[in-house]
Amino acid sequence: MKKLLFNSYSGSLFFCLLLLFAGFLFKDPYLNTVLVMAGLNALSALGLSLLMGLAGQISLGHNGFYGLGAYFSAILTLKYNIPVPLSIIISASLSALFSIFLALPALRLKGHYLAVATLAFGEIIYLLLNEWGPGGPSGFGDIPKLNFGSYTLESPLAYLIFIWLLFWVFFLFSQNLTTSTYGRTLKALHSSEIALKTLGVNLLSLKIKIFMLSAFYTALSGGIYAHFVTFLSPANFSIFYSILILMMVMIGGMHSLWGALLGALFITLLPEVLRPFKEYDVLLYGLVLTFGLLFFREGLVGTIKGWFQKWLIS
Amino acid sequence: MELFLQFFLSGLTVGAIYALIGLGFNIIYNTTSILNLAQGEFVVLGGLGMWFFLEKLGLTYPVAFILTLGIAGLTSLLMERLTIRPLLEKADPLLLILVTIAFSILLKGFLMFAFGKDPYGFAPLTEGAPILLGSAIIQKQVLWIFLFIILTILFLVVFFNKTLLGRAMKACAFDALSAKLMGIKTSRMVMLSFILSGIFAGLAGILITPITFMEYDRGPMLTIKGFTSAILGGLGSNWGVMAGGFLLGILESMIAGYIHSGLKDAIALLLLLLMLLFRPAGLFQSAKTAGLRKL
Amino acid sequence: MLYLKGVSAYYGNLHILKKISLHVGEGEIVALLGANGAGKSTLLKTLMGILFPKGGEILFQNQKIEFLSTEERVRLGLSLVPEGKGLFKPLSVEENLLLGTYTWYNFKKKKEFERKLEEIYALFPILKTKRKAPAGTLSGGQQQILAIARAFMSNPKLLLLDEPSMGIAPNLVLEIFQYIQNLRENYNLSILLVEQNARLALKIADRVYVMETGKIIYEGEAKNALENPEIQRAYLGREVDREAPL
Amino acid sequence: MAYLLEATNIFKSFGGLEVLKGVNLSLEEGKIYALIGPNGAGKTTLLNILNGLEKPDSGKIFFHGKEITSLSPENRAKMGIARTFQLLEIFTELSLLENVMVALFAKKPWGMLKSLFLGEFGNPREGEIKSQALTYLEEVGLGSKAKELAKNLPAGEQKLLEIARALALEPRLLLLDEPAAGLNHRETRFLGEVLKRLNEKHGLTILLIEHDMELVMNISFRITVLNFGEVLAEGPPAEIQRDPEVIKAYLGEEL
Amino acid sequence: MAGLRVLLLILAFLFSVIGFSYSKEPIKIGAILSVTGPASFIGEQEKNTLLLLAEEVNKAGGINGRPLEVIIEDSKSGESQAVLSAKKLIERDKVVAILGPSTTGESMAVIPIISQAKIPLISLAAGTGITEPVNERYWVFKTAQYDRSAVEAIYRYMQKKGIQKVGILTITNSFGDQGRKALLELAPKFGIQVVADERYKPEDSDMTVQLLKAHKAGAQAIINWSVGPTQVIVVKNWQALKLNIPLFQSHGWGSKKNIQLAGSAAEGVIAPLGRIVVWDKLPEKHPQKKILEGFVRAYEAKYKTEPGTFAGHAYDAFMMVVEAMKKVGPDSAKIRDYIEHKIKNWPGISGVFNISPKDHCGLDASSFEMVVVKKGDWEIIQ
Ligand SMILES: Nc1ncnc2c1ncn2[C@@H]1O[C@H](COP(=O)(O)OP(=O)(O)OP(=O)(O)O)[C@@H](O)[C@H]1O
Ligand SMILES: Nc1ncnc2c1ncn2[C@@H]1O[C@H](COP(=O)(O)OP(=O)(O)OP(=O)(O)O)[C@@H](O)[C@H]1O
Ligand SMILES: CC(C)C[C@H](N)C(=O)O
Ligand SMILES: [Mg+2]
Ligand SMILES: [Mg+2]
Repeated sequence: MKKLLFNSYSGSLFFCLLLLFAGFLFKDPYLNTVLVMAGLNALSALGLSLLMGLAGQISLGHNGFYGLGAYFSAILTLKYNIPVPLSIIISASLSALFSIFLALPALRLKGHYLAVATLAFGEIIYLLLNEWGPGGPSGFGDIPKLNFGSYTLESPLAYLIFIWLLFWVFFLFSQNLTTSTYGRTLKALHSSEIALKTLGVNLLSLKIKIFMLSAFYTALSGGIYAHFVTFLSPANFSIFYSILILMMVMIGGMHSLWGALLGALFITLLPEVLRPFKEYDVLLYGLVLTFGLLFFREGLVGTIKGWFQKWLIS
Repeated sequence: MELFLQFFLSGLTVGAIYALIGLGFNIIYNTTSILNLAQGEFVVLGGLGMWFFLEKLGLTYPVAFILTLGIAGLTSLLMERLTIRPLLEKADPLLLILVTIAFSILLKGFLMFAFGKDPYGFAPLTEGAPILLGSAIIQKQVLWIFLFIILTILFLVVFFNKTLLGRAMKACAFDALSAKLMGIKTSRMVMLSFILSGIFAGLAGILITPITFMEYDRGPMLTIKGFTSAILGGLGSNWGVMAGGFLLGILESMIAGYIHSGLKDAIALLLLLLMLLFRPAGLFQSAKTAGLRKL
Repeated sequence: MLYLKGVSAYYGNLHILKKISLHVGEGEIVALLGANGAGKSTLLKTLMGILFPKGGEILFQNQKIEFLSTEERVRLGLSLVPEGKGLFKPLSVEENLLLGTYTWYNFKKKKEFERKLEEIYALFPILKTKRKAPAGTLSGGQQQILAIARAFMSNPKLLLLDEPSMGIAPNLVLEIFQYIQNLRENYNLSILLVEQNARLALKIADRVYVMETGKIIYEGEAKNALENPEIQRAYLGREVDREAPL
Repeated sequence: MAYLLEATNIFKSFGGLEVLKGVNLSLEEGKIYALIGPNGAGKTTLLNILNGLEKPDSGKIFFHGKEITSLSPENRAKMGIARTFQLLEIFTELSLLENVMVALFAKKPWGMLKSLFLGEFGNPREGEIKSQALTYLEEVGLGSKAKELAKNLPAGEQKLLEIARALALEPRLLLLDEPAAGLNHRETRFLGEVLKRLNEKHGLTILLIEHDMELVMNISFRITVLNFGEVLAEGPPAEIQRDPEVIKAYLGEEL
Repeated sequence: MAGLRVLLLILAFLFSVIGFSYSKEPIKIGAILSVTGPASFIGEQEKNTLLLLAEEVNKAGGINGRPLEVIIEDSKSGESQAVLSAKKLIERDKVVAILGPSTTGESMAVIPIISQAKIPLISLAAGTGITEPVNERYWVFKTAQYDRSAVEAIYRYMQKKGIQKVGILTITNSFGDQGRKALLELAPKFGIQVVADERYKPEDSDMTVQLLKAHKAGAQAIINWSVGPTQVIVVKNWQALKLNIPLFQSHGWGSKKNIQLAGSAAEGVIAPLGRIVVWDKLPEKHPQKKILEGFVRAYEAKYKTEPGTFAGHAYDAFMMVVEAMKKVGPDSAKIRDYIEHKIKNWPGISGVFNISPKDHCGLDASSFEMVVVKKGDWEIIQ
């Protein structure tokens, strides 16, 4: 049993099932909605975590991918009548192509400069959605719900199941990547790009690919979002979304994929917990985040691991 | 031509605001290599605080001015104590930046409770009609901002490049451990830089509020613009950051004037992206010098 | 001057220094030898308060210093040239040298600073030609020279040098060692020298300690050490020595 | 005469400063060469140019008769030029084993998608790489520390790690920038033996920058002395050792 | 085992989330307001209004004997949060009707949700798209006048004054966007030509360029369409440039704070505004006068500041729902029907409503007065 749980494959499956179980148990559609949002955020954060935790490349432009994924998919289904699942995949791939605009600067930029370059990218997408997106700043609606052939996902519960199973699959993929030599090479990017060059590693391809992968995750999440809420407007896709998922990754723990999961749950559920405090929630939210980051220096993952170790020893 | 002049002056106005905020980043960046993304909130604090002392309490300008700067400096000091000091030596720089974002949310919440949600403004330093240059105009307050920018830059340049203390502060950012090995009390330097930057942000708030007004959640936008100009010019270089701010302002204004006002920011940012491809350390800083830094 | 009594230090759970005791006298040059990973650099870090010991005490001029911060120890007159050099890379050579004087510099002492600077430039002309260049653009050996020069600027009472000869051309190594001797003679400076070039180190040192896996395994007069067959074999490479140019 | 590597008339300046002023260098295959000279003479810069990290202002570089002057470092690595660094460039967050595995990965890449879908289990190369990496670590005597994080090694061993990593490329030419700095006599001798063995066993060509004369004189076939960006002398060790110019500029007199 | 720990943690977390839900006797209606965030200056007034009115209703014995509970959710001026709030109100609190959201964008975002849940929504925002096309907006009403009506009021006035060329400045958010569409669309009907169509972002700090471009293009008047501090900045820039052409603002201009902020610059600015800002200047017999007076007095007594037009939107929405519930009980479908059919000639704060199956707002240009700023106060232009 212990072995089984330790194994990240079954561990993560267990965890996702647990969330599904919570969905069934409480039969509260609102809670399910929140958990769907958490799942979407977790998928986005997972993408960012691969980019940041693994490859050490910062991005403040993921709101752009989230937006592109959502808009492309909505437009494809509305204008071209492409079946929803297909359009989500097409749009995520299409959005991932845009990540070249981030990967190219990332070849030369580091740290704050890369942060601003990516921020600029996300902001440009946001502004273009405002200017050229259907409905302009007002947005547009009547986007079809997610459906597979004749079966349409209607209830939040259905989305809950869908998104968390999907998350699990992508979690496994990511896990595979981090434990492979490809993943190690990405980690090496962190410490010395020069050394990688002299070892014959093609940095261009390495960076483009990881940016594309990361963008794909986030755009995928955006696509599903579009067919979940069925209304889109640019306001959702501003820089604040990037900061939000960045926060999730950090507070969850940047160096573990579990961090994206825990961080997304934490940050998404936090406002719900703070709801009874009404307007004071802004203050509390800031307080929790500040001290969360202070005390969970290694992220929630690190802290939980710490507890767990103590538990084992005692 | 007449249009051009006015576009240019408008660009200067906006650019002056960007430059002022961008410069604020430099102080903390110079001593810690951290970007304090709560900078915008401190600017808001300056603007709203000044309004409070001036309009609400009816204090005289100099008194309100000093009190505001004092409060901004103290709040910044508080921030350093609470959030930066416990982390500075142990944490990932990225975590530090995120902490500043988290603190900015906290500060924003506080500002909301203290000042409410309405925008506020107060009279500029010198009242009266804007100045005419040909047929183009520029507000007097903008001239004041120019003056303060110049003064601040001179101060920063002299302080960081000519005094031992200033260099010691820079040394902390480059290599904190070695700075200690030189006998430099790094924690004190960091504290000092936060107080300075708080005061400076407060000053920015006082100066720009008469032009743009101020409300509690303006912070993030100010931060982003200041940050962008700092990168455009070259983070760490004071002249560069100032030039970056003005350049961004003028660029936006020209694009709005001659190309498309709806797309002005998108086009300006696109130019920024392209610029970064060719000058990865900002327009006014060589990549080599920047490359010697940690971040 | 400096006394260590039973100092132990850890990296996390790794026990690196195991009850080290040693001392450096006034105006004495003490060499510290030992293989890769013996813990020499760790010992210097512990002396400077970069790492805090668990157990044992450190006395500097009869004052307990093991709980003082790095800055405070520097103010007391300890100075370290660390292994990684620790230059302020974007600052110019001259600014680096100026920061070396942080503990004593003020306006009134400007003359003294300039005199000292000239002295250093005379010793290392290369630094003078590069005085305006950012330290990070120097060659590896030039950086090492600068690090040493910066420590000389700080007027310490006890100078800790971690492998000063690393990456420096043979002729210059000789000059540096010469200068270290001069410093001792002219200013009565004490020096603790970690060095891989054992032969050279032993030539200028008064006494020597040898470390192995965190313990002191030999202590004695430098002259005797030169004769000690064990040390000869391990650190001096006797057989090759005869053909070597030095 | 077919040289493995030939650099002709290399010029390089930084800002206004001329660092290399028309340097020529030719290396025969299967020999060990040394490059020495005072600090700041331009040795590291020359190495960077040979390996592609810097572009020369003028001059040409040939490897195996093919011009490689404008080739990227990646491609030069693929052709068989490996190097180590004077100021360490190791992957600090990875273990020693992983450091070397990364080098092996670069040689025979295994794509991202495959890694994504198959992971460690579905990847037959993974085990193979691991055992290979271990042999390279053993070659430099670090086999027992394979699992440790690279950043926790003492400085001397980090140098050896860089060599192991370079070897993983199975290079034809190995460029070493002060590999013995920070090693004591015994360790330096061990390094010398390792290098000699590599040279004899695999016919590896080595270009060595070093200030440790004992090592240089011992193992090199020919020595080039660089001074102020110019070749001051070139020849076998015995000759160089006696050259009065070299003694004056670099070796110095006995203490 | 690690999983188990995590499980406990998550379960505890979930329970704490759920622990806050409750179910009680009172009739519940929901409100989604921009209490914080960039549109909070709107949401603030609306929140105050709802709290005031709910208190009054409950003091007067509630609705047919049952207390009324207004559950106010903060949308943080963002659409995702508005959507979540709507879901919460519907799925957790089971409200019978929803008031709000405060802005056009947020309103558009929640429409699919309330439509699916079949809960009436009375939006407090202006965008025409909120209730049109009306056959797709079965459940949606709104109490803020259409942008279109505001535009009509302005254009009609311009027609009278002989202004034929206008330059428009709009903010790039939902409000500005809908206003821009209405301005462009209606211009030809009134024989007006839009000679400049300029935009700016909510966070911009200088609009001189846009104003000047409009002027150079030959505009005889400027129309600015925005809310928030930018409308004051435009006013200041307009004054500084001394363009000598009139400046018109949207119906979002109706807050005294704007005049205070703009100071002397506001003199002469014209806008179509709801009557709440000029209630004291209305003739006694005006049908809205009594309601306006009562509300303004009560609001001022409680909050010590004047209510602006936004407060009025909330007042009307609340009153409609309360009246409906009093008549037909707390039943969502019946409330909707009541509002659609029975709100006729219904005097409110924003105007006299005439809601019909063809028109889910029920206000037209006549609900506005053209108001000019004179000596720091509003004045009706006759
Ligand atoms: N940060 C660290 N964390 C864990 N272990 C460390 C750390 N730094 C050094 N060590 C270990 O401590 C031991 C002593 O290292 P130290 O650097 O003091 O050796 P040294 O004698 O200076 O060697 P060298 O001659 O290579 O400089 C080594 O075994 C090393 O692996
Ligand atoms: N990026 C750079 N910018 C400016 N000058 C540089 C740069 N890199 C090297 N130099 C200068 O070029 C000269 C040669 O440097 P190089 O590193 O090649 O020396 P080296 O021969 O390797 O010396 P050492 O033995 O000290 O390592 C030095 O004077 C150095 O200051
Ligand atoms: C005038 C107000 C009712 C406008 C509102 N802010 C909206 O977005 O529609
Ligand atoms: Mg050492
Ligand atoms: Mg070198």
